[in-house]
Amino acid sequence: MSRIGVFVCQCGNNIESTVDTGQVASDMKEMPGVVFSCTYKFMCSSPGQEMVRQAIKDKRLDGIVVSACSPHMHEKTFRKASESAGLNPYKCEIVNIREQCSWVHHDTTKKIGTRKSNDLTRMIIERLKKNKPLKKINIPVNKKALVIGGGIAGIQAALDIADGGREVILVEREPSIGGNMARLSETFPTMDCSQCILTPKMVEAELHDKIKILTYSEVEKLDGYIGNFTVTIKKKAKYVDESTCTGCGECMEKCPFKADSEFELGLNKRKVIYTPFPQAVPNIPVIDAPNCVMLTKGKCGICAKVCGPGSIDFEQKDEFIEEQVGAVVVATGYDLMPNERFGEYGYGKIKDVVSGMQFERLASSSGPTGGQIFRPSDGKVPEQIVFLQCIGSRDEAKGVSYCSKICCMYTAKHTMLYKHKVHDGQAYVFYMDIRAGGKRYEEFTRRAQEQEDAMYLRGRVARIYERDGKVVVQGADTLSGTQVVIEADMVVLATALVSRPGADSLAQKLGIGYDKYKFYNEYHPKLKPVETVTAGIFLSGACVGPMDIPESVSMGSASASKVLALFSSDEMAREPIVAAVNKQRCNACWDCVVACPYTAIEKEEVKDRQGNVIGWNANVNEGVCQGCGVCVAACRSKVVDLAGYTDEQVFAAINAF
Amino acid sequence: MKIPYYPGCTLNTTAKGFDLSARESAQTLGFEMEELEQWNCCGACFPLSPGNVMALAAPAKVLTNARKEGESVTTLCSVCYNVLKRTNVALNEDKARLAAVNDFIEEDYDGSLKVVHMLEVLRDTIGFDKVKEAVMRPLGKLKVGAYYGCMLLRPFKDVGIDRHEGPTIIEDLLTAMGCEAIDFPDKIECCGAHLTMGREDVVEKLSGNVIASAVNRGAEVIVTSCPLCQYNLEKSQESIMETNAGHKEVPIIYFTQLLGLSLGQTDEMAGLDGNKFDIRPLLKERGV
Amino acid sequence: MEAELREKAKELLGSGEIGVVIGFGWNKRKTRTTPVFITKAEDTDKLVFNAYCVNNLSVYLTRKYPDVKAMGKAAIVAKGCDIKNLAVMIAEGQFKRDDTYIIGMTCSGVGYKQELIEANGGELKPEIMPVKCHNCDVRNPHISDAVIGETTDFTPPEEPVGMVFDKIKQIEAMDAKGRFGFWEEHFSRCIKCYACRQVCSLCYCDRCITDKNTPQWIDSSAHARGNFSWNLVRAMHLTGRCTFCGECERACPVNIPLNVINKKMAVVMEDAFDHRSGYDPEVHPPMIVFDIENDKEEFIK
Amino acid sequence: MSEELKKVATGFEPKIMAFVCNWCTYAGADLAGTSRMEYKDNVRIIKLPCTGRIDPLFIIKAFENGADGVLVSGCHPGDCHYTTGNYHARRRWRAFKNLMDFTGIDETRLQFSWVSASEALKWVDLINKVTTQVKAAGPFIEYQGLSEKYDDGLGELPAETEGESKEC
Amino acid sequence: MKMNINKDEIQSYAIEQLERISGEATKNCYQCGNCTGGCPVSYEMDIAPSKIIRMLQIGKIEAVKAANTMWLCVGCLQCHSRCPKSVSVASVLDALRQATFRSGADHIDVKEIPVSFLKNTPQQAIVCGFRKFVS
Amino acid sequence: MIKTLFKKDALAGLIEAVRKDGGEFVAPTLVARQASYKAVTDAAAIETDYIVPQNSFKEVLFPQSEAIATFKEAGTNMAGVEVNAKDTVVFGSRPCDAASVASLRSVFTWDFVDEFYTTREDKAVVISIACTKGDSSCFCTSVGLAPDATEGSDVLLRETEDGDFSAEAVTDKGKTFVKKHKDVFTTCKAAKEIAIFEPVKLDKVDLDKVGESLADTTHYDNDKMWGDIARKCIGCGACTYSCPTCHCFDIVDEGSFFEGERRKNWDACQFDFFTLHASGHNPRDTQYKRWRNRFMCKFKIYPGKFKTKGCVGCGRCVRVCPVRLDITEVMEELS
Repeated sequence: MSRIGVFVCQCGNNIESTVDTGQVASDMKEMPGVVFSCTYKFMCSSPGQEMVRQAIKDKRLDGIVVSACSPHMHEKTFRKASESAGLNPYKCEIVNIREQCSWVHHDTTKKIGTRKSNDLTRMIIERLKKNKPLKKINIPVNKKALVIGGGIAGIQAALDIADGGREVILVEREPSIGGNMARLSETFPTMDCSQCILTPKMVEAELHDKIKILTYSEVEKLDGYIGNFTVTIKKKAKYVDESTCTGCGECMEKCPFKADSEFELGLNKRKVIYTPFPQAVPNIPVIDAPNCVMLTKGKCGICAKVCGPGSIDFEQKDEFIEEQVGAVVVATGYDLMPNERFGEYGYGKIKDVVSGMQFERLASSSGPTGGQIFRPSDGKVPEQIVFLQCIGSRDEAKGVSYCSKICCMYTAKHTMLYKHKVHDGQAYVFYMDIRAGGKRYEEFTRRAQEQEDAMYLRGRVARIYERDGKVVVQGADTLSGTQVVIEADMVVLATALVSRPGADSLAQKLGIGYDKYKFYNEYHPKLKPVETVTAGIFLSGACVGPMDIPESVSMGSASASKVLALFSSDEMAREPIVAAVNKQRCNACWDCVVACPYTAIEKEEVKDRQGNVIGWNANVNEGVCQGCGVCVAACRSKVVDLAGYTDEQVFAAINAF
Repeated sequence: MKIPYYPGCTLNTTAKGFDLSARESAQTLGFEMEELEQWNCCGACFPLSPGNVMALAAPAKVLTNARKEGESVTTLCSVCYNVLKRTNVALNEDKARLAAVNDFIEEDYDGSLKVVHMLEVLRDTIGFDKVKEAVMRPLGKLKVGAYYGCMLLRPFKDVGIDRHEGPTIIEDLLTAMGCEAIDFPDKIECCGAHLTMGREDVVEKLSGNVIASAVNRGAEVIVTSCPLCQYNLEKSQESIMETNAGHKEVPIIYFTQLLGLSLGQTDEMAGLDGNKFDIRPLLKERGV
Repeated sequence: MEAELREKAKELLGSGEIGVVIGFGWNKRKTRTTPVFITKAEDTDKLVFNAYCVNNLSVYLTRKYPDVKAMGKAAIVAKGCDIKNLAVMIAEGQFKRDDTYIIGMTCSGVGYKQELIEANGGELKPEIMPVKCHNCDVRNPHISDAVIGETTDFTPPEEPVGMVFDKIKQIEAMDAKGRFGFWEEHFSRCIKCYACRQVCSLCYCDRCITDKNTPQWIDSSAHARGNFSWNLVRAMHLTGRCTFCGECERACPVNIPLNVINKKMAVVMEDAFDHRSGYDPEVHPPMIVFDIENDKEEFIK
Repeated sequence: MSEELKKVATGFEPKIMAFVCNWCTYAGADLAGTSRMEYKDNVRIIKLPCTGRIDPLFIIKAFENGADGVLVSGCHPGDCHYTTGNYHARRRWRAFKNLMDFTGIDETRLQFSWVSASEALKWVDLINKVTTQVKAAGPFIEYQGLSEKYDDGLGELPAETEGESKEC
Repeated sequence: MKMNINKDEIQSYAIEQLERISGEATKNCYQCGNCTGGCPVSYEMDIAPSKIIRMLQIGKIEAVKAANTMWLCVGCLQCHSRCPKSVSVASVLDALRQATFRSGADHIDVKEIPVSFLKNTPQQAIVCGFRKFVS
Repeated sequence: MIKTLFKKDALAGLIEAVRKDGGEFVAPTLVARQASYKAVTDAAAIETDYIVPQNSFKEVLFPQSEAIATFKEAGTNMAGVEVNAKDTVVFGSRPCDAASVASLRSVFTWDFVDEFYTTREDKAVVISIACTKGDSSCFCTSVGLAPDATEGSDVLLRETEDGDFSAEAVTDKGKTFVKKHKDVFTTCKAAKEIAIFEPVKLDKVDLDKVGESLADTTHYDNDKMWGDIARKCIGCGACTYSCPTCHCFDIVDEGSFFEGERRKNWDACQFDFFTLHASGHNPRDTQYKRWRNRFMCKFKIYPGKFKTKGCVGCGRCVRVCPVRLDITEVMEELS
């Protein structure tokens, strides 16, 4: 027979006012297996906890039930107290008689509350009888990190982890790290030059002896679990030997073929052998294979001829690199919704309707116009320029209901950049709300209007069309309540920030969650904003959702600190709420393997003494399992069970219902 | 103690009771309000646009003359107070404007005059405690609503007689006088002011709101410090009474009149005859 | 056809590749067919194939028959409907496609009521065929290593016919109390002999949850409550997997209309998730996968 | 007096069991408490990590143990703490609900819901709605009666027995 | 109503002049509407105080001039004292009146004022009225 | 031998008389188109066109599931259950079924007297009807019985050509019963009895030889032989549950926290965990061994230990077997 103690908390008057805790305690004392029960004013207080500890020792309790507030509040408290009194913490259960009883049943005669508390406590007592003592799981930690994405968030995470003395592999899809920030002209609200503050960080990352940068590379596969991941990275062929290339640029100079520059968003051309931008890190060119005449037709080869060190290698193949890491930081950033999505704004066909990012390039002194604002169609200086905010954002019909968060700010910045460059020009901004929540942000947007003469119109633009060399913008000014028409020279769309194409397939590879917009899900949006549901994988930057540079950098650093905390010991302890397979009875139907959201269950060979495979079993990897129990419900013959939530425990509770 | 006093246009005409009761009260409280020897109309409204320098000439002239007679000038009328004080601030803030005005009025005003309101004198110079001591005829349970209007309060930065959203200076005085001061939400709302010229409908509505708000909180009497407010409130109350037979008349009197009564002055001295709605039946009812 | 089958079996056993041919043979009095396990080429004459061959032999390929497994690689005589079970078993990893040689039999239907077949002079008339045969779209085996018999050109009716479907409609037309009463009636008769489970090749669990007692999932007593639970669980576990081979109902000594509940769930699976069991050994049964976009949830409030 | 009449006479209060996930609905129910909302007291919660953990047998067990109604609730699609547990649950429920419908367990008796951690009000409304509906449906005497019937030997033949032949 | 918005109007002399006389920068206004909310006479106005500023922001001074708003403003300064951006609508309206007077137009004809009014009304009202309504 | 006439018309009266005394009347009736023993209240419900009912009437004496104790609050407050047996008339039983009573009694009384069984049996009167038809699965004659055997019956009826029965009271219990219901069992002259059905006598079967074969451990241990015979057995309990002599049971506790019952439930030796030891060892680890056990039980252990029949030749196991495993074929094999 069990020796269970029942502790009923009055929570001051919070519980006592509608629950007769004394009655509950004495009723529960009558339960078979209960040898002790009591009430106390504040069970979670030090004296309350001491009472629990004392009772465990004095009455030799083998399990305790605390009827008090929600387990989300104090389960940890009481489990800790149990542990310190020598009782396995998982033999301590909490009954929620506050949030789900006394606070929602206002019957002051206490009849309802007492009855419900009795029922709930009885169910948990019965459940507790089936609780098994559980031990925390210890997992060894491989102290090397993988950072996916070489934008500012990824660079920051990599630098911080490396500065903490741990090795980092930084994987970037493009030929250079830098990400979207490298494209920006100036940054709000300080208006300092983006590249001026980014480039030193890029170089620092390149030179850091703990950071290994793999550009032009993508994560192919991730196996394992926290502390013990195995990552396979596909390193695409650059056709340039990185070890010998000096970055002299001769090849780029001499290459006779051009293609649209991805970095300049089609505003300019680049060579077929290229670095995306002059400050690229690493400063090693890559050959754009589909456009290279040598690679496609076997003719040309000029780059190879002019290359001093002979670094051009047309035979180079994609490479697969396998690395063992203990933690992963995902910082894959964002993309812009393409202008082609907006029929009312010309489907991206009106040349003088550009995206915000294209405007950044136009305004950037390293951009295609050298920082002069010329409109793309005829190179004229736009006298009137219209900025449209919330293009795609907050537009459920376009499938995006969220706010892209940074557009208000960068549009304000754009109006200023424009005013600084075209002094007598007039900038208009169509907005719906100004979201300038951030340090010095509101002041910034006001400055654009009050000092830099940007004309803000509250309303959406209904359509844009071309007439007589003008871009006619027709929208509403809801403040004056009228339809307004502006004959502009150029229009800039602050298009919605969206997730990267392929964000979902990467998430599936990593086993992390994503929302319907394919932005990655935090473990908890408030309290665990950089963790994912998969332990050991952290998030940084705009892959989580639209965010600005300081936020991305903060997340990068936050992820880094999480990684460093994880790496601070050789082993880590995990909650033992994990599934386990009764291997003697496993039917190897693989239902659990298919159903597991974490790929935590693997197919395991059963071998006889001679080493012959005689069958198969499912096997739960404790390191990966998060304890959701989907496998348990999926298993028809119930050979999988979830520690802490076993069928026996649940049944016992139902039986006492 | 003598205090230089600027009565302004109305206090010599329709608001004689205001002037009279104030002077008498001052006497009782031990000081004298000495009318400026030289004064002219303040212009009755302060020019809101700074580009309108012309309109500053009249008040500047008042200030100049007052300065010649002393270091400060006291007003009773809220409008005069507002115009003079704001003009003074405006001239002090912008020396160019001061020069322009001086040029125009051919004076050499330096901006050093202090413009004060009678209420400020009572609060800061005399002290409400002293007023309390001087009360000879406590007004019993009289429930009095203090109506500030606009000019005494706004703009706060320039005028600043008291907190601009929740002033209590009149209430404090009323309390000292032994009345029950009634706070009501519309006490700083506009009465309609000069719109009485041509838009009586607006005035009736706005003043009506003020009266209703005060009555709603239980006020039996409303005190003001502005002749235009007093006029508007009285006038609109007449039309209220035309349409609403159940409306119990609320005397609209100047705060100095009530002060005078509490200090034991006669009805004549308090100038009660000038008011359309007589407070005396009410006082009688209360046995005061 | 039988000759062809015996020839094939002989060839397979002779090649040494196959250890056992699981097929049908006559009982001693030649009144019924019964499963036989042929291991020697000379015994292949025992193999028969006719309208009496109702059994779904795929059950012998489950993990419950280690002694069959021990006989070596099996060749199984299978009608199209039996092959559906094999497909699900492959999808669920119970054996690999290559592990078993499937002798697919073209089939023109079987009859459960043997005496009726005999009364018809051994001829199988449509009236005595089970519903599955009337609606069969796999009379020509869809997955097999060898096909025995003439290809048939039978096409099933567009709208499925048979008592099972009428019964489903009839039950659906009842109110909740009526439906409950109907099933209570039938389930309460259940004697928990588990013939339905044992005869089903998809009930291959090494230990059925009814046999578990920590916790006791299902009351082992054959009273109405335990019977109800057992039958609900059985139906649920076969949801999205059952191929409607009909063996459970055939085996039931107390004639519980299990086909009705199984078919109903199959219809639900087809309507809700566009899944039909037993056609593609690559497709996982629908209950352990999901479709974020298309799974409807109008019933979840 | 029959069990049914007895319950009606004593003022029937339904017993309702709720299986909820730890992260959304349980937290939502907690929020209802922290917000001091009030709802009917007939529901007893069993907390599970995820709706994906809910085995249909739990629901059958609840009915066996005298539940007049069962409520199952978890995170909205996309909100699952374990990313996809509720999608699995959604599928399983679809099948199970159809099975229960077909076997005559009225849809009032078994209800499903998504309640997020912030939807305290929804939780309150849900509990009140389910309680009211189950109360109106009355005690689940059909299911509860199962344990009393056909016991011990050859019970009397039920009146409407209609033979089902093997499928022909 | 449909309006063309353009640089010429927004940056027009009339607006510039108005801002100079009033001393207020209309673009500082972010259209919270507090002025309209507190104005005791906004219910009578053709264009509410905040909207006056809006129209000026987008360069539509003629529409503003045509409205009765400036003649209804009593100058109570509720708007000004509560404006989070310290924009005084009253000053803007005053400047509008000034601009109107400078063009030689009066709002009322003095001769039409009844004598009884002049006799019974406090001087200050008359003075103030003249100041507000005639040049 | 007293022969009386049992008029068919009198059946309703008999039912009424039995029920009036608080007794129960069990007879074959149609359930799901199969004749099954069930308690009936109406003579019209009694089925006459059957070979043997789908179930055996052992259910009357030994219910499939019965409570033998109750408890409260998680296994506390245990209390026994009184045997709640009524006077029961089993009407229309077949002689083969009736013959099983002796076998069952021997099991339930040989060391511990199971009052749940004996009380029921003592209160039961078995009225059998000799078979006038049968099928190819019937083999009573091969186990030493006959379609008109009286063994186990209290009263044996034979059908007459005009649809009545001639009745023979076999036991004292039967005689008492006949005497008590003399208005039903009249002494008037009966019409000619219908000929009794003769099932095929399985020539090759010799029960003694079967017994000897089974005693021979080479036979017994011949895994290959048993494998070949019973490999196809799928391990369901259909045969044992329909068998009139199978008597194995299991005891389980079930119920909720608040109240529960200890129940005695039928069990079947064909179930794979029937002999599973707590250690995890299962002496009958393959299906053919389990099937062999059933055969042993029927033809060696019963006759050897109790000198009673283990098999009464009703043929149910042959009829219900989903894989057509035929006990008679094995009997022939081992003879």
